[in-house]
Amino acid sequence: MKTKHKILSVLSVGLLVAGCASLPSVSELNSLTDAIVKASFRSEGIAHVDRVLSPDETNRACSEADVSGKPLDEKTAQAIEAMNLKSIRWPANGQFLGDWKEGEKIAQSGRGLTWTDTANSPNGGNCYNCHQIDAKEISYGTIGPSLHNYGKLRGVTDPKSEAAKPIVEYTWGKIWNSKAYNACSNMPRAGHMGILNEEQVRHIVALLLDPQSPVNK
Amino acid sequence: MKLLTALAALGGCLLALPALAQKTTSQGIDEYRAMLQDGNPAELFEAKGEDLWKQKRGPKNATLEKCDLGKGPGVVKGAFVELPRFFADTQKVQDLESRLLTCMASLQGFNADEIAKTPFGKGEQSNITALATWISAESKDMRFNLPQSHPSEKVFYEVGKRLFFQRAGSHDFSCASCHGEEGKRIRLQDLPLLTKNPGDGVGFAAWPAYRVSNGQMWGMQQRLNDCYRQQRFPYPGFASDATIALGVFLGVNAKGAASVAPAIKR
Amino acid sequence: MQTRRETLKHSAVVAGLLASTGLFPQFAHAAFNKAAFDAKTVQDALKAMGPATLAESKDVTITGPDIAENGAVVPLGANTTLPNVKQLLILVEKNPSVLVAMFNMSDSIDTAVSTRAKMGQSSDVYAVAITADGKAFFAKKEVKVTLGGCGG
Amino acid sequence: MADPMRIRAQASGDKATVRVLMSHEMESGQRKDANGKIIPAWFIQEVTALHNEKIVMTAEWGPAVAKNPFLQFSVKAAKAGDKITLLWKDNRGDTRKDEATVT
Repeated sequence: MKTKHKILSVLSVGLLVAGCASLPSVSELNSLTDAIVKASFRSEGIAHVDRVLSPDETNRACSEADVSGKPLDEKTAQAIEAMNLKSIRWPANGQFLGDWKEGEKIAQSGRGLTWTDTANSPNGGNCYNCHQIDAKEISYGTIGPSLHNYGKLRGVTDPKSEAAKPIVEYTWGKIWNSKAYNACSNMPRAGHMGILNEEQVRHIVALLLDPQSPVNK
Repeated sequence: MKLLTALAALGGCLLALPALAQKTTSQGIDEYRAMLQDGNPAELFEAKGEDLWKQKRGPKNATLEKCDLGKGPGVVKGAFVELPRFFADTQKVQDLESRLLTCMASLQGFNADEIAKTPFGKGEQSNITALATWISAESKDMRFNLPQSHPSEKVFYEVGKRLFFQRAGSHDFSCASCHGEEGKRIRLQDLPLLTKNPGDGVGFAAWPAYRVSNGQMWGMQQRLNDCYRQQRFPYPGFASDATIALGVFLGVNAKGAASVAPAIKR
Repeated sequence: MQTRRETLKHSAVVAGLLASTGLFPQFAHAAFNKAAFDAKTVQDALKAMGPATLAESKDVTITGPDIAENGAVVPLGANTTLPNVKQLLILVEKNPSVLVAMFNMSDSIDTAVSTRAKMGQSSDVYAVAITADGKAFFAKKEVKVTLGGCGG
Repeated sequence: MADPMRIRAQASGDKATVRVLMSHEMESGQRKDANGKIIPAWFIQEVTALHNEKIVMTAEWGPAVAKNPFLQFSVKAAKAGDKITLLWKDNRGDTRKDEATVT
């Protein structure tokens, strides 16, 4: 109830302002939005309310840029990318590639981390929701670019070779933390946010880069 | 029986043929959707909603026929395409479902807080959905034209815009991640661009809708609730200001779009 | 077309009719053909229905989408131009039980029905017409069932 | 008691097309609840259609008919003003009967 009163008072402040000017200021609207978010969302199952109450710097900057309709300035974008790049955890055992067959299963699954999921149910990668991957799967999304022939197009014939190393590392990094390469990418930060574990990321890298994977056939 | 076995084997071969071309897939799905248009089970909920509107119910044993949905007490036709809007009696911006909650409390004596806490599809919540289905049907083919004259309506539009672009949750998704660009899909589902009028009967202009996948009738509140669930956000309260502000943003953007609600959806 | 209000009014009357038994003694069906509805294969379902012969026929048509966006609701229709058709069946080969619906025809209706079926996966779907002399004729087509959205 | 059916019967030429929507769960008997227990099948098993009180069709359905079932058929020699009646009975013995007038 207390929050409700607070919100009403914030709103009426906004309205008083609106009485003389056309609209409350941007910062007033921002804090009103914060108050409304706080009053409207609650924790449910594993989806704790902190998920909206404390956005990290990356999300805060990108949301604000989206609202304004202008992309981040170059300097901020670079700073965000550098920060995210630093957070990438590289494979502890030095192995970047797992089993592409497991990778395909993870790419197919869109499950995990909603308030109807449980903490111990395995998370999927959501990959096919946005990307074409194995051409045999006709039900794929188009929010992200097609990943069909991902390794082949990049000339990866032996992922263990020195020549393939930059692509292998980039692929790992992009999956682990997409924002390291594109500050306001639409892609989730699968490793960084704890969506996929190291083992799962290895399998996805294999799906994309293993010459035996149907992606490269 | 031999023939049947032979044919079954042939069927197996057909299945093994290379994947259908993309164009054929979307044409096939359009054909499927067209087949479902005739005989939308939403009609069952529409009939129930009309009955509920006129039925004496609740502790006060009253009908909803004096409920003001924004165009005066009892006026149903055209109300849907102007919601959410500001209501002077509650001093709040309300969408169709939160307004129905107000009417059920004030006219019929129901406990609004209790209904708001009831899960979707249960008890009085399912009645609100049926009522919303009928009320939306009474504005079928009319064009969205949400009022933006009251300062609160403008403020809610601005708040809704911020919510639309709010990146959060474990996956950094905002509404715009999926609905911020033209011509995109999730899997095979086309995603309407919701920062402008996406066209007649698309996006905001298609709910309430009957969901084929689970055989449920969903109002806009449940639609937004499930978007947030899939966005990996925490739970938005029923009729909360966040859901209503988002509704104002989507509804104002949809200005001019003809409503097809109640629709039938995958 | 009749209005919704009339339907509702009728149904109140009707509730009473159903309660006072015997108004529609015809509603007492022949016993539900459990064996046919439990059958796991098209062949077994037909065996349970009785006909001795089965042949594909151009005079039988199955209608349905090439691709169903969702297997929970797949519109399927059966119709035939054959004379003396006693029953029309709709079957989905890869469902746990293949028989979806069985319709007993009469001279007063066209030998064409449509309904909507659940499908667990991509499968062949069948329309079967059984004639008065105990012969069965079928048509079939493949219906692909695609995955849903986010899977969540 | 179950919710009413929606029946539309439209005359065209010398027959009437009848479209019916029924309100029913049509539980398949294949699904499990949160505790992993099978939800028992619950479905409309028998359907009867009458034209002016004369039976024109009966049907037997299994649980694979979709939730909130749709049914379409055409009645010969039916004209505007005629009565179309539908009855169903489910495997729990619940029944429903609704009528419509051909238009």
